[in-house]
Amino acid sequence: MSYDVELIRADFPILERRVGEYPLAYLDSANTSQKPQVVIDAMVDHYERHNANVARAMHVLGAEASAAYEAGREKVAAFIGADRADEVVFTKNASEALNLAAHSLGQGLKPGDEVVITVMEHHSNIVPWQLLCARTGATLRWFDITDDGRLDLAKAAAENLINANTRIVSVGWVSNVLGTVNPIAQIAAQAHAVGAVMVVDGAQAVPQLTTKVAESGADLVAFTGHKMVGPTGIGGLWGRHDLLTELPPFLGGGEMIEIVRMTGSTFAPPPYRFEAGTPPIAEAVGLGVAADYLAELGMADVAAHERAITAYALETMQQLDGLAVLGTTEVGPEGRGGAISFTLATRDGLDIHPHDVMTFLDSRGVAVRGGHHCARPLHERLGITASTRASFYLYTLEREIDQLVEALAYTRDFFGRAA
Amino acid sequence: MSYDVELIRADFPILERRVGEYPLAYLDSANTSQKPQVVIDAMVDHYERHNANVARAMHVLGAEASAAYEAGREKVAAFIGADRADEVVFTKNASEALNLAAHSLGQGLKPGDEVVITVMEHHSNIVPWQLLCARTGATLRWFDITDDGRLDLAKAAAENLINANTRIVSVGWVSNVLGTVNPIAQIAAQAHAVGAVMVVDGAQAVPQLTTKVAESGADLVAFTGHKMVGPTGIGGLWGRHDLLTELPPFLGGGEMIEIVRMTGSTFAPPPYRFEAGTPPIAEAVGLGVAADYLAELGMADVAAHERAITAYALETMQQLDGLAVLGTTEVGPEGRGGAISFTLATRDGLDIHPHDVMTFLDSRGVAVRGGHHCARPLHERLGITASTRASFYLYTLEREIDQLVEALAYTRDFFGRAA
Amino acid sequence: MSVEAMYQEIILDHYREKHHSGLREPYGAQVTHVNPTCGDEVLLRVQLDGDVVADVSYEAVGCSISQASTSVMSDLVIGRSVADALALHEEFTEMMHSRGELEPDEDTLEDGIAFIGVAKFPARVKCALLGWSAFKDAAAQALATKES
Amino acid sequence: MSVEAMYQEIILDHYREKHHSGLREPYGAQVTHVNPTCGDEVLLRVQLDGDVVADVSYEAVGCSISQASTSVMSDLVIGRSVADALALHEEFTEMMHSRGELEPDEDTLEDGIAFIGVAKFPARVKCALLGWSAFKDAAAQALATKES
Ligand SMILES: Cc1ncc(COP(=O)(O)O)c(C=O)c1O
Ligand SMILES: Cc1ncc(COP(=O)(O)O)c(C=O)c1O
Repeated sequence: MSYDVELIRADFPILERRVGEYPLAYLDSANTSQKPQVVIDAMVDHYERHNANVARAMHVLGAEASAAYEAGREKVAAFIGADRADEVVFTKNASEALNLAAHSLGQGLKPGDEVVITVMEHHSNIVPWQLLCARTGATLRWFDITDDGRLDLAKAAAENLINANTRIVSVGWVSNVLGTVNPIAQIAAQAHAVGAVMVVDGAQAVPQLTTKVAESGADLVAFTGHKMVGPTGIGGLWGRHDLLTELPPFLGGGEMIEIVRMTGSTFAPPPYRFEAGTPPIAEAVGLGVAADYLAELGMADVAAHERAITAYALETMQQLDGLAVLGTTEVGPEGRGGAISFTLATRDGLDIHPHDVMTFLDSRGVAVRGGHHCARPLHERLGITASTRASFYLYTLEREIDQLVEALAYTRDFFGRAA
Repeated sequence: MSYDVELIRADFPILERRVGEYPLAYLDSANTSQKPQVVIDAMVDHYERHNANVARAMHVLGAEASAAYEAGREKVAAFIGADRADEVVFTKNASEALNLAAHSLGQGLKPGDEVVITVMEHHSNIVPWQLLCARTGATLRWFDITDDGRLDLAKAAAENLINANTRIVSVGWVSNVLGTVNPIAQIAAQAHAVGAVMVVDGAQAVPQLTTKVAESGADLVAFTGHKMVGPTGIGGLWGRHDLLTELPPFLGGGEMIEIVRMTGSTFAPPPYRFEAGTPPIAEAVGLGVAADYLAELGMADVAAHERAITAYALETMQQLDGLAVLGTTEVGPEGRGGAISFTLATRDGLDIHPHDVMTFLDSRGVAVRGGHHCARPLHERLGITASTRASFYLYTLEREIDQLVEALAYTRDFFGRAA
Repeated sequence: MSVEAMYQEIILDHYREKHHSGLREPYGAQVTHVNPTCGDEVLLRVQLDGDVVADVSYEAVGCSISQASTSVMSDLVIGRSVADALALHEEFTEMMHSRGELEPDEDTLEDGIAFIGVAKFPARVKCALLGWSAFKDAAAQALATKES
Repeated sequence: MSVEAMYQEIILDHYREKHHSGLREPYGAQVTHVNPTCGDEVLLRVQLDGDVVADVSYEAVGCSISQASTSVMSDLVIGRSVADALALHEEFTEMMHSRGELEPDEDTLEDGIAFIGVAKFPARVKCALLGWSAFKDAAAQALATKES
């Protein structure tokens, strides 16, 4: 069956909502995605019929809940292309996954060691490394970007950015602002050549691209459930099995232990070593179903739809006088993902602030995000304080893009009239 | 209206389940509680009609989701007796809350400093402090217990356990194994007298007792959603506002920042400072409804029911030859909560291992837990490796206790016959 | 209330031409306030002369609501006693938290009454308060420095 | 399958009287294996004589399934070549993961076939494998030490 967006939309109850007289055009999926009915239903069924704690409970409900939780892990592992299910650690979101990486990888860091990130990272892939460097005295270094919003690999090479002192390199796979798809394998090769560990923030990649973590070059990949049609309250860290086996624990508590003695404790093998306390059980059930839902649609088709809708949006949006897209406007597998950030000005050159744009768009049924999108250093690098972002997903229609463009023109003209 | 357990049970769909020919007797609520329909429905409604990311999204759905998330915080804050809603930090579970406490409070610890916990703690209130002491060189010290399973305050005084070197004292409010209710206010006063911070693990207290954190003497209280008829994937840390304001962040990422610069970042005020990344949004909605559900039942009545059912269980269980209850058997507000751990032996003195007990009970519809219940040091202190635990909640019936006792007798006799 | 009505002419005028904008010397206190969810920032200075607000100068980035509100605020407080200025802060804040249900007093709030419409958009209330909060903070610090 | 049928007489007999229990010298390797969710623990020693398992001794705490299984295992492997013992480990493990659908071979597994019922209770499979896994681990270590 071919990819039928209207049919797919019927799976998402919220897409029927209206905002006043307008249909809802939800163009904020890079912020969080909507959920298909099957995902919601799976969690309801879990709570109504199978709820129990996992691992520790061995009665009927406990066995059902444990099996459901581990099935969630297996589905997610298969979806992201992991070699084994026990390479997937469940966390509460991508941010926790990145903090786990920073704490566990970073335990032995010392002054002189270097951690490398990029100026286009989300705050969740910046602050954990800043805190790590503050704790250990290591130095944080940054990839810069080129004017079209790609990583400036030439400058990095010239600066010897990745060198013998580099211990960790952490890079976003797909930018949540620019949509840039970064050359993970290439950077991973550089990192590995100097003995550094390669961490990848896959929060925007896993929902949009066919992800094969085992072949990506990465050692650790963070992702988050709510952006991939799954529930809130769950994310994950994939790690190469041999690396996970070596890493010390981060959060301590029930379930991550082997033997707890008053004199000290030993820890369970991965993934349990990194899952302290009662995990997000119903959420793992929901995320497993979300992964299956995406796999059934076919990630190649999802990605193709994302490219098509992004191309359409780029084309129509750029016809608007006063609208400037940030970063690259090339679409394609190596091109960009489905997030378009832009600035808007009136015909007489007054910048319309993203908040004002957002409020106007909202009043016309169009949900976008305005601000720095948790990427303030990137905005500073681009010389602006904020932008407006429209982001698309597997359920986005061309008609919603049209609604966006119309609302943008109206907004621009409203602010222009005031001149 | 008086407290009508049969009526209340109708709110919990899972309680209709059967195990083979037996009705389900779910006596594992200290492990995780079941969920009333209103809690499940609230999350469904959220996903189907209001789902969006919070704080960062200012469109209609974003405003609805943010309001719902913050309303969840307000309900929970009111339920636990906090002075202000912004004293409640949402985490993924009680374990994360305790790790947050250990990392944020413990940042300045050094050799010579002491952290005090008790031998009856859950691993989640042990391992974070062991890891903290390993990181900082501080010393971990322990309250012992008396033979009837209460904290040995006399021994602690004799040992000068809490002294000028003490920086942090962390104690469970209600033991998940023994049911002991610990004298938090008294220990907090001792901690405060030497300038130490008082942390309380309220995971078992908040679901069962009328909790007034602001009057408890504690500075920080951890709790968890899934044990208080709320969803998995959410817990919380309550903290005195002035203390939270001083504490450094733990997890870094989106939403917990003020300004992120390449040269360093500043952080948001609490509670946001401690909530990195997309929080458990639907879960906060569910937990708010759970808190309201409990408040409507009336926590005084819930606690009274817990005492009554525990008294009934203690009385009938102790009539079984070969059954020995761990800890105190006094019921009452200062007495014990609704978790009863015990050992079982055949008439000829063969110990029946808790796993074997559990498997037999399970086959007769009775769900209990067997093992060390994440409290291995306590079991070692008691000279055993494991126990069986039956635990009750607001929906537990006397008939379920009868079913338990009958199944225990059957199990004992089965293993006895083999002699 | 429509979004168009919320963006009153007064607000857009102040957005286009911010009064008292730019940083000036001398000043008694300087603060930075931020709306972390959206990145709006204001760096604001207050200079007192006795108990009178002699000057308010600032550098701000942000939306039309936060910019215009800061501009209106500076018009209102400069030349007033600190006590009166803080009373205005109170009155403005109360109006913004009224969900648009308060009848604002044009005699005291002057151009500030244009923001009554914003009070109906909870997501934007913070924007309107950014400059005012910064002023309150800076004024308190300037007073404290004076006294010590 | 009923729980009563799972607890075969053989299992209960081995539980009541564990064969080869207790720690003995000499030994080539010693390991501790734990089932962290339930706290079952086994400290197990293996002594090799050439490539024959000369002795297996252990101290274990845990349920009847894990205890009996360890006892049965020691009966089976002592006196056998390491290769044969590891093949038995394979066979037993396969049986335990069969969800009870395999027809176990009494000629090779002897008393071990009593655990086929346990294979139908996924929650208890780990219990039956604890001692066997410890043996495999210790035997490998003992071999390694010998060779190095
Ligand atoms: C006393 C106590 N503390 C902490 C916890 C940990 O709670 P969670 O598993 O939700 O993190 C539990 C429950 O398992 C508990 O009973
Ligand atoms: C690129 C990127 N990294 C990390 C995150 C953080 O994800 P979460 O908020 O689920 O922790 C996000 C989303 O907000 C993101 O877009």
